[in-house]
Amino acid sequence: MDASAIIFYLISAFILGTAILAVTSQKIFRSAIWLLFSLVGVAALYFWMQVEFVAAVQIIVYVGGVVVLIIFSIFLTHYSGSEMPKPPLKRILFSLLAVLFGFSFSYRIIAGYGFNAATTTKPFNVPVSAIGEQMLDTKKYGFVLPFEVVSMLLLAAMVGCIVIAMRSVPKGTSVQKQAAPIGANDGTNKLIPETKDLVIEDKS
Amino acid sequence: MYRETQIIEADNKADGDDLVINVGPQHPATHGVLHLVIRLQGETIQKVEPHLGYIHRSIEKMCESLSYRQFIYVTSRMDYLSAHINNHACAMCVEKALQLEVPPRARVIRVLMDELTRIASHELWWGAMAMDLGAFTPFFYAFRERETINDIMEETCGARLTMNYMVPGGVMYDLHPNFQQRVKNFIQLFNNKIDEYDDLVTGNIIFQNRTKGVGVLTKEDAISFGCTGPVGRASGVSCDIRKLYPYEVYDKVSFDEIIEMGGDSFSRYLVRIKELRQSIRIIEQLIDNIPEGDIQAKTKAVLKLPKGEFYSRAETARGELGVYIVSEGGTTPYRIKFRSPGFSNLSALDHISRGSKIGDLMAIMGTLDLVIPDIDR
Amino acid sequence: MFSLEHITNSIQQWLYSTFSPTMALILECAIVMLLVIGLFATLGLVLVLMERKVAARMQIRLGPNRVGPKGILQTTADTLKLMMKEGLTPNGADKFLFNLAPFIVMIAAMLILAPIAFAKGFQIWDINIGVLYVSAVSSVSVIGILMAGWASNNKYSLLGAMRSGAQIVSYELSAGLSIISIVVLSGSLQISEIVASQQTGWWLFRGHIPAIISFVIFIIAVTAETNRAPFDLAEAESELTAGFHTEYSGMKFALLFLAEYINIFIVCAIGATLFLGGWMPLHIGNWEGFNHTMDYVPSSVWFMGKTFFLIFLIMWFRWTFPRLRIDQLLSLEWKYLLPISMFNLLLITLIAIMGWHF
Amino acid sequence: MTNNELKDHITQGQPSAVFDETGEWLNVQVEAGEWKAFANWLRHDALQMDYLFCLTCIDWPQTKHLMMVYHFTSTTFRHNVVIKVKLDRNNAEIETVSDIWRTAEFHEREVYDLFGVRFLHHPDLRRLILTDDFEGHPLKKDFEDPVNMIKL
Repeated sequence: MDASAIIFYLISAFILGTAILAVTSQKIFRSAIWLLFSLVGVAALYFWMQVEFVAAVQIIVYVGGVVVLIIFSIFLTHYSGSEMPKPPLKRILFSLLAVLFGFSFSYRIIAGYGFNAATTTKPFNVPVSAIGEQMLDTKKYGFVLPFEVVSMLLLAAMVGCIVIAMRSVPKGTSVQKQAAPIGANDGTNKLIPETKDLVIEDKS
Repeated sequence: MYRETQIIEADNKADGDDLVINVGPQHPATHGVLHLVIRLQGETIQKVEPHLGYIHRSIEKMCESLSYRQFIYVTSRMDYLSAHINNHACAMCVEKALQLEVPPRARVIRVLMDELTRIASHELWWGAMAMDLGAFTPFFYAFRERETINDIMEETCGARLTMNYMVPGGVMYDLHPNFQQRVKNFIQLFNNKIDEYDDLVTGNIIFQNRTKGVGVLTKEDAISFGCTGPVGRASGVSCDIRKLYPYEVYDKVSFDEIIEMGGDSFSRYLVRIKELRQSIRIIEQLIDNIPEGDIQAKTKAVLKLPKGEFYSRAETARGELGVYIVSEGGTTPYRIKFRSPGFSNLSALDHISRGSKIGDLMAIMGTLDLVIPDIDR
Repeated sequence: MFSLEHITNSIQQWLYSTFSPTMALILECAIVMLLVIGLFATLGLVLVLMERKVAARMQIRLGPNRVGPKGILQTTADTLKLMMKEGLTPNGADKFLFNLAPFIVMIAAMLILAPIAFAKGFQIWDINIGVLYVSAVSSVSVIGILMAGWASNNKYSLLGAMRSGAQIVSYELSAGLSIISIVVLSGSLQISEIVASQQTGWWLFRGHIPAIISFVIFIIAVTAETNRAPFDLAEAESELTAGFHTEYSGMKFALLFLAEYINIFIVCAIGATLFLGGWMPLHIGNWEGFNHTMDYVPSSVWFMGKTFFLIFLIMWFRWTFPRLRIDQLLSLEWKYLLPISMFNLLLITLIAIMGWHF
Repeated sequence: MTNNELKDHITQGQPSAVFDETGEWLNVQVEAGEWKAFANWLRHDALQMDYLFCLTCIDWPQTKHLMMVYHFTSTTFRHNVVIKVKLDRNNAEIETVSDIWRTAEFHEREVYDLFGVRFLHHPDLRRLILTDDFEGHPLKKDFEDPVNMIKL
């Protein structure tokens, strides 16, 4: 086993270990952080394979984008700090079954693929400009259609985000007006029993 | 006796989405020990609740056991940035009760000192407010000029912050021989410096965006909340005691009462900056016209006020300071009430900061110009 | 032209002739690590001192002047103090994440240093996607800040982290777009090629007004990305006491603090590389004599000079401007900078296609 | 407006008012029960007393009463008037005016804190300056606190 292989196994162990931690962690924020490490590990694997462009995109999209969004949404929940209850046995059982099924499925596919013997030379060498041209190519193996479809999807997601975020302020009412006027706020006067009925004019 | 700081947690009544934050008692923007409990929805303020009393010394109670000469010195510690004017208001109240005639020289000296104090106080406010908004450099610019005033004060009064210079019937010492020349030098220097301030802060687009339309206090609210001083005048309320109820020689000098109609933080800023020029104007008129003569009226060693109630008002850098003395005819006051401007100005804080962002709260607090000992007393 | 290239080459040759290839690689890695850590320490000390001196000059005071001649040992003393201090962890904090966060921020800062060309032939890793790598890895540091803010179990920290997250994620867009505009002009992502493409003149001058616009946008965006005033909302000491690092002390605070300065250095180095030609001397068209004279100045001096000029610019902002509000900050990005830089990118593409640049 | 004119006006609004002209300004004393209606009248009727510039209390242990003192100015007519309301010292209660002059909200909390006067229908009557568990009301004449107080 040479140094390269050792690095490969180390990275793989890191990815798998953090992935398992991500699904078994009791705290939701920690799960997100373990997921982050797992995704960074995948990027490291790409670097190991010398496909730097994919690695950089992996970091930009997953680490800088997806995980940050996940963390943001965790911030907005109430129970981000508290421990989640342990899942019931039935759920653990079914998830184990699902893992087993997934593992055997992918194992079968991988085992069925005839791998070539590893070579010492770089397997492929793609300049970044070629990737760019392929991405916007309309000819055979051109990716312009999927590229545009994905951007439309992202646009729709952005519009959806804005709509959800806008809902908190109802149309036509400013926040200033929503604030309660003095004399009508939530501090009820506990010290004095209500002896007399006195109408306090609420001018605002 | 040490009491642990009360940290306010979200109560059950609150909406679950609200975030309750304790700003203070130790916080960079409160300039002292003010404790604000703010309820946030995201970054938007739902409610601001001041918790006072961290430096409450019960000055009013203390004064009840001090003689009419002594109690004036305690008041320097209320609004320590307008110490002269606090002392002045108290001295005026005692003089009103005793019907003392203050010599003309003392009157002019008092007004000069008041205006210098006002400039020094506004300087400190200007630097501190800019720092609240994240600009550090103005703080040093402001202190550069404020030091000059403090030096002038030190030469004449012997102190730099709590001067204790005003006594019933006049002032304590005569002016230092250098006083006139140094004040003239200062005025000459300072006129250019105000332009520099405008360049550095007033014209800055970020500063204007941060303050315009922030914390709007309408004229009706300003009156209802009892906001005075630059805060009230920025909302269009004419409340300058120097104009409305002139004392000493304020009716003999010409100066303008600065009134802005905006009511927002920027108006409050503008009022103070323009007041700096008016104070300079007053000093310019008086500095060459200090009459000769006594600096104190003849008074007895132990002052005894007649039975009755006396009220005097003075315009401090923060607004209207009222001194209300109830006398039973003895050598000590029966009851003293200080109507401090900061207390009333603070009470409007909750009203004007609702619905704005946390950053705005700092702009609002900065332009309300709170001095905490003035509020807690 | 003086360069460090032959020094590095001779060291490499010596290593490979003396040791086995694996051993030589490991030794090279060790040397690079030592150099990077040394560079970090020096940069931190120099930048902190520079910030304090620049601030002092702008605020009509002297700044540190007691420790060492003209106070140059002040930051060393401060570092020693920070190392001696107890690293407190608050009671309710998530201890693991709390202690991890400064390291994530620091590691991210260290990783970005790899593709930067400090001088001619003096580059740790000339990766073919240089600038893409930089913008990718720089997005990791926001995770560290979010982690620090959340794990502190402090509401100020949480608000600071939220602000910082929103800010960095949005300003990354315009920073990225202005980087891309230079990529479009030079036709490569590789740092060495971008520098080489500025042999005849810096992109700031060669790319007409659109290049200047993207330079300005770049400076604004990276000021925001590094959480510097007037965009220092994540720390905003008058609002959030210290934002995401309120609860940090001792060496952990020092790491966050150091990472901030390293990040400033990195973004300014990137800015200098992209717009001001990196280590490339100032060359003007056909002025042979002038160009030749400029070549005598060592390339590392050129690089450091440009970088420190940009750092000074960013410090100048900090000590002049008040802080923006969070909604103003975001609307500046989304309503002004982003549309402008998108349109500007189109213009630059047009220039690049038509070959209008000098 | 002179004191006599003010007196005429106030007699129309509050026939039972007692006047005292020894001080600088006109002093008017009203009963605690009539105070709220009178306050409303002061603010909204002819006198337009819109600026409550001082609100305080005085303790008179000899006659066993607390005296609420309100200083008013009208920002339109610039006349001043002082209103006094006598309260029972052992059971001091008065209607709040914080809904008429909003500055009264803080001032009344201060008076509640330091004198123990309870303001009925005050929106948020809690101690303002002293801690919530503080015993006693410091500005009362018989207040003794051997721990916190410094004798001068």
